[in-house]
Amino acid sequence: MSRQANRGTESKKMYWYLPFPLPSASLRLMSSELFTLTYGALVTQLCKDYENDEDVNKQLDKMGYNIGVRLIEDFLARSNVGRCHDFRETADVIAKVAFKMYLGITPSITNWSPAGDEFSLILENNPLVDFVELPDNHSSLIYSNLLCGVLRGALEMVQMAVDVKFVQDTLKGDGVTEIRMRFIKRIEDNLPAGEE
Amino acid sequence: MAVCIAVIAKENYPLYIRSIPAEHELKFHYTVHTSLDVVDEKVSAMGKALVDQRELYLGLLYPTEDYKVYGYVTNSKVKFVMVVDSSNTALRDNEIRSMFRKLHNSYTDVMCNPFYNPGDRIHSRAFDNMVTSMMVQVC
Amino acid sequence: MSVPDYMQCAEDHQTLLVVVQPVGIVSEENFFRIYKRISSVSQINVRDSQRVLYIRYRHHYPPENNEWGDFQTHRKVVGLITVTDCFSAKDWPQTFEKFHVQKEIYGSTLYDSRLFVFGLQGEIAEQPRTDVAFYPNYDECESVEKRIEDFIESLFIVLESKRLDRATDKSGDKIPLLCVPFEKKDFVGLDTDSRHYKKRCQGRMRKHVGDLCLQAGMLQDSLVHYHMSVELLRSVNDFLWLGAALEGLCSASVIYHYPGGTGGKAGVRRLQGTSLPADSGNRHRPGALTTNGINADTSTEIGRAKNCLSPEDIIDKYKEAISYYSKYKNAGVIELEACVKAVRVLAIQKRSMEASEFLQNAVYINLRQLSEEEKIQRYSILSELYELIGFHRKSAFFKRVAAMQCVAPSIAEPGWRACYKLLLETLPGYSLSLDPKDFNKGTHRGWAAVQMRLLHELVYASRRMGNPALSVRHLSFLLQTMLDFLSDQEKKDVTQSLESYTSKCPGTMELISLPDGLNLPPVPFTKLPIVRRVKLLNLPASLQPQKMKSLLGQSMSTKSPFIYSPIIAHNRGEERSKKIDFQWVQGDVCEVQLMVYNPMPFELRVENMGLITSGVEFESLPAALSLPAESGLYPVTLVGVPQSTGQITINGYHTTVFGVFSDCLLDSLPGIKTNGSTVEVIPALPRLQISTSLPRSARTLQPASGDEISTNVSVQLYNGETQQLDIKLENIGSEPLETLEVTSKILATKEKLYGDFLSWKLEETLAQFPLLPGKTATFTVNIKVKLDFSCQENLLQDLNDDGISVSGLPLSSPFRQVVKPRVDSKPANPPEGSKAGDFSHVKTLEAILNFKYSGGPGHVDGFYRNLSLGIHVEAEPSVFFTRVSTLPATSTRQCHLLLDVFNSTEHELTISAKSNEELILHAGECQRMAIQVDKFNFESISESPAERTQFTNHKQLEEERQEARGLEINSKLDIHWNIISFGSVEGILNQLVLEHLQLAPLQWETLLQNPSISHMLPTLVRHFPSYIIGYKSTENAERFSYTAK
Amino acid sequence: FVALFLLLHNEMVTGVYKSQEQGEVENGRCITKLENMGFRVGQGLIERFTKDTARFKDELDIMKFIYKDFWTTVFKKQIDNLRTNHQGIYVLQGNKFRLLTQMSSGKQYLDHAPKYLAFTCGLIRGGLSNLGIKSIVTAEVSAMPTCKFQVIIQTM
Amino acid sequence: MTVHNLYLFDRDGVCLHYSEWHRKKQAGIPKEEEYKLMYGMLFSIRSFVSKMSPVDMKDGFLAFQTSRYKLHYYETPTGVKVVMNTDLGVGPIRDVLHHIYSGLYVELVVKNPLCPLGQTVQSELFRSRLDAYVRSLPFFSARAG
Repeated sequence: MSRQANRGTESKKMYWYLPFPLPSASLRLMSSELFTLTYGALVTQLCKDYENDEDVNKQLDKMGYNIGVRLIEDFLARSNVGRCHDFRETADVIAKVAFKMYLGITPSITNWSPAGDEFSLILENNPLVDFVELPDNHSSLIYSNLLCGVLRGALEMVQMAVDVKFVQDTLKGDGVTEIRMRFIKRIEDNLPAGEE
Repeated sequence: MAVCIAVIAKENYPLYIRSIPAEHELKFHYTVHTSLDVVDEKVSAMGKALVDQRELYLGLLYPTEDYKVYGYVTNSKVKFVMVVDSSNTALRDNEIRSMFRKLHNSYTDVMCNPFYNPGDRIHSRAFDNMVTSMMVQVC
Repeated sequence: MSVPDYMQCAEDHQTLLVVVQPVGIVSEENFFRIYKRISSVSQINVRDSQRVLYIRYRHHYPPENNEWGDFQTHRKVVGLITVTDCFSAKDWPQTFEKFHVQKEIYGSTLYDSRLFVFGLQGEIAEQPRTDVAFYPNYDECESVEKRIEDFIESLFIVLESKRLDRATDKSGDKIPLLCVPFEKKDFVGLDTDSRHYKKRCQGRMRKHVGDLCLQAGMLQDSLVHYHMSVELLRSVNDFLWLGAALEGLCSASVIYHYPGGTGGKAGVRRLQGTSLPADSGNRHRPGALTTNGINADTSTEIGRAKNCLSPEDIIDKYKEAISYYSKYKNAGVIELEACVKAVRVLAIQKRSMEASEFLQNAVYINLRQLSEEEKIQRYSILSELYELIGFHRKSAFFKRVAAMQCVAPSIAEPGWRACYKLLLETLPGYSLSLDPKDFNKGTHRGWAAVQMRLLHELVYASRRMGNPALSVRHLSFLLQTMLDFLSDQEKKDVTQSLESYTSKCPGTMELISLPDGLNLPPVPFTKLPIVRRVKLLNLPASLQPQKMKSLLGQSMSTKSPFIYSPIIAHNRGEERSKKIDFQWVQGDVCEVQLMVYNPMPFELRVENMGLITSGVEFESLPAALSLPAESGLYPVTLVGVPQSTGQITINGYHTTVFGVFSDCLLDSLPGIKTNGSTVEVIPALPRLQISTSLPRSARTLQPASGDEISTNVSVQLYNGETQQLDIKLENIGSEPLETLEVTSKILATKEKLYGDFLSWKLEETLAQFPLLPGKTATFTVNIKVKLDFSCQENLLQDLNDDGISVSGLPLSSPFRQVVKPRVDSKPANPPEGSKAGDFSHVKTLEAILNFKYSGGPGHVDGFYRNLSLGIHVEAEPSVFFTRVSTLPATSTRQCHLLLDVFNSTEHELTISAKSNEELILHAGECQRMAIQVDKFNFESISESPAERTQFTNHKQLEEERQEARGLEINSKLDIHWNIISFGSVEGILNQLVLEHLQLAPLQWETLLQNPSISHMLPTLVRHFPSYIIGYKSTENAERFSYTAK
Repeated sequence: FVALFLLLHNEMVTGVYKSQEQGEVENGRCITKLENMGFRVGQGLIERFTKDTARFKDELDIMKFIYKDFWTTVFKKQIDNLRTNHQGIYVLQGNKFRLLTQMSSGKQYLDHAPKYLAFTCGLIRGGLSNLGIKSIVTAEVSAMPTCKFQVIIQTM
Repeated sequence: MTVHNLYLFDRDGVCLHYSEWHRKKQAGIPKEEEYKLMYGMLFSIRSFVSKMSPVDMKDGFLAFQTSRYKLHYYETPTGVKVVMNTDLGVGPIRDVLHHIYSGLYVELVVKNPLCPLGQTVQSELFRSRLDAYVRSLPFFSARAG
């Protein structure tokens, strides 16, 4: 690549400088669009790479997971949130802090299962799907499936095995977008093998 | 109020064209097609012209006996053409302008739909609805 | 005033109108010859003055237009030149009469006239006349131009006089009111004394004088007069004439600014006609303006040009003038022409927007009912003007309207040719090229709706023109390029009509060139069907040529340069050019597989689809196929036979669809995938076909290595039996089969194999070589199975279990069990169990015979072919040794070996041991035979150090021992048998039996240290209980055999 | 968003490369894939960003916009400088390029840099092309996290 | 005052990073062993502490000290553990350890796609920054101790 650039830069003599620009307004909004569009590009690319939607969903979830396991660190580093005591607390943190921090939205937490091990996140508007219109031939695509992966990955890192899935999606014509989360078990950490 | 709304690609072919009544569509194809001459002329003139005339809205392209044809060109050289019944005198220039803005916004969303390939015909419910709203809402 | 002159332009205002007409019968050719010469004199300098006179010639001019002469003097016919043939004096009078009649037509306005007489000689011709000129014929009339100049001179004199007396008459005496025709009636009974009326008269007169000045080449004066008249007429709201005055002003100014003329070609023509250089204008009006605008220093000109309008004003004044004209519907033509003139000016000023407004206006001026021809003319002129200002689409639009006009239903005989021609001219306007190549790059980016419409019209027009070839071409083009935009219904319709056309005139791949130079390139149907992938196929394995020492260029690396931009597409090209690493063989059928699909909503029939190749001479064998509606990808195999050798390249394929022939070249196919399209064709090789005496086997065997087997045969044999396999070798190729090598490969099997399984003698076969095409040779292979049928303990056990120690009776045979299974069968072997047991006796062996052969030119180049025959053998044992025991012999060095032998075949067989005589066994019979043997010591065999070192691994070592012992015993006993009915079946004692023998007290220590007895323990227990009881490791033979009793 | 985008981008890169491992292992293709994604995103973004701006006068005008507003909004910090030879070659230089800062400063991982720049190159190219400028965009890294993007305008 | 050394462990006890400054005495066993030992110890202390804790506790233990050195311990909910040994003079340095985690580990390792998680950190950038940071600490000094 350097080879590439050299061709142009080094050979050209006369340069000319522009004044520094002033950072433009509404940065945040725009960069959210960058994210949204990038995600869109990713999804469509996957749709090209895999013929059926299920595989795409899987892939999205997998990528989400990989992001989640790293994202959680960033999250902890930036928010001084400590260990959660119970699942309800976790739910709160996810909705009120995490979503706010990363997607700029605060989903509401609803219909807890009596056992308190299951709840729903309701997203009134999902930044991932601004502008998106699902074509008919992708009816079974779970466009935002990445989120599930992220949540799964992130929580796993804090010793919570959870099951995450979309049960409603505005893209599919539902009124809201609903993510259902179920607590499976707590992952006890133990001494690595070969320790005595 | 508009009887025909068209979106024309950089390379001057229609990305979207809708008209009422639909049967006259071909006729409007010709109206819009020929209007591009004026668009080109105006845009190139703008190139020459200095900073002043740099608005995206081109204003009235030309009037025919029973229609007025207005134009708008985005920075990405996509053209919007709107044909309005000339009997409809109620329309102020500003209203036309704002209609074009709406059109542009809506088009931008289409552009941002990851499933849309730039350059293809526009098939978008959202866009359709918006256009319809402009066509029907008679003043 | 009804007939507009669309060609008119501003500068025409300064011209004098002269009509040139034939009287009597004058051949058109002659007339126009002379007309040309006359009209060449379009501009002359008036002597002793700086002024220039411009003449406008017409060979036909509507008199009613002439009536508007007072309104704008350049519309007035001031000169008449008539041309006539006259060969005899007696014709002269009425010829001359005719001339006068002709003069009457324009009489009111004529200044002067001339008559050119051709052919007349004699005294009449002698007497000189000013108004008549005689010429012997059209070739000898040198003086014509001179005559014309004189004529113009005289016109000038008249003009000049008129100008002067009009210009000078004082406002005191009465000035006549000039009118246009339709005004006349309005003015009856007008108060001719009112100041208003006087002013009007003056104004109009001024304007008139202005015209005259302009014609007389006095631009400045004309400007002055026009200005004055404008003021006068404005004051009295005499709008029509005010308009005229303003237009006069414009004309004068235009002439001043644009000496080059505004009429485009017309203007140029005018100048070329003159003897003066094009810039003559400048000489007469120094500091005149170039078309680009005001010349830098006009200081000297200020005085002169003060009344002249600036380029901008010109347009404003035109606008104003036109707005006045438009008040009078009778002045429609004037208005229209004014618009046209203005447009031409604007075109030069490069102010397209305003120009288009004028044109827009012109479009809506409706004159009285125009004739179809006039309409056509009008639309085409509009189209031209739009073209002039760079509005190509608009121009195309009007051209198209004109074209439609040519064939309007109201027209008696529609001008389809004209229509077609005009339509073609609209193509650029709709940015439509008729070359399909321009559509190859991905999806079509064009205004499909209008383009399709145009194509349809072209098709229709060309058909009506009676040129089916054209319609087919256009229709094919429509189908090919607009496919994506056609609705299903349209697709149906288009193809239907296409088929109906092609039934009369099939579509070809020739380029059609039209009279007016336009070429219609052929339209190959690359989308009917769409070809996604082209794959050259290798020959079937048995025919693939092999190189003696294979050295084939491997695929070159396609490392893309590190540029981020989707240039990856390029390497498609590489892909195609890439050479394929297998070869085809001259004279053998080769296959190319296409993945095609049918985009049509109905079944698509493709006739004679074949390959287009280059390089090697290739005989293509076309195929016909029909694809279901909107078929998915669909494999099609095109075949052909290379006739010579070298490189062959698949360039594409040809098809016939809907009666249109298409040559589709891969290079022009977007997004097609290939595995390369160039392959080497090697010289012809013979083809070997083999057939055998044995039945072909259903089951094919899976060889370890990749080589697949063309034929499989199978055979069942008794263990030890030898079977002869006759193989018929036939050369079904066209080259002699010269060399043949045969090799065999036995497929991995756990069975231990004794002796060689397959054996043959190639010599006698080779003796028959070379094997010419069609000839056959035979080749014999001996199949011999000698397998070890151990691990049939079950059998032994059975026998032992039914407690018959000494047998000889059939009922002790397993065969009997097979015949009628025991009722009280033990779970160990249920009725079927025994059957299963039987089955388990069968062992299979598989091998591959490889025929490596070559011949002919291919052989010379070092190629050969490989054909392989799979052999599947099922062997079953013929004899079982069901029981083994020993008896001590008289000498301790010896003992008796007792064997119960069971004949499991359906055949009678004889068995014999070394010394003993033959023993006959009937099918399924079991007998005991006793053999006296010397004891012997195995160690002697197995302990040889050589083997030791050889078999480091203990297990192996053990096996080897076993075998060695086996052989030892075998040779000692030398037991063999054969089935009488068919050839010898050389038997061997199977491992198990041998083990038994080893059990026997032939040598005891061996046994103990021999692990292989472990699995025999049950038998042992039964045979030698005492031994089991007391683990007396140092038993000796006697003691043992004793307890055995 | 920042972190999220960063991670998403990283994951995309690794994702693309993984998918290549089972399949044709051609570096060029992955790069192109990423570049194309960037291209598409660039098209979309520019459409939005230029929605309310006045019509551009000329190429330079556009380049200024790209490197001011576009870059700043995309990467949160203005580019450190833009240079041109007035013959259709522009060089945008970012001394602390967002997608590289956390990777290394210096030569470590240098050979990995390309795949983390492809997307951005596409982004720029997409933006330009949507404004009617055909270009080739390449990136150069001699020592991370500094990165030069070179835009070569294709005059047609 | 002085800093002896620093361990960085992940959830599974992998020693992501180790560096030392003024370490006067080596454990005299292979480093791998040492890491395991250290982790084992922390692990047990941690579990004991939480078991014995009379109140429901949040952050586990923060430090312990011997007569000669002090071990500072910081653990994130994701089980990343930052361990720094200093001399006794050093007070609570939770913020320092936190910064090592958030400012360095997360920024330079977690966000660096080229650093696979759960392995010893290879990033030179991380190492140099970490070293620089520690050296810049007020209580980092060669003379003391």
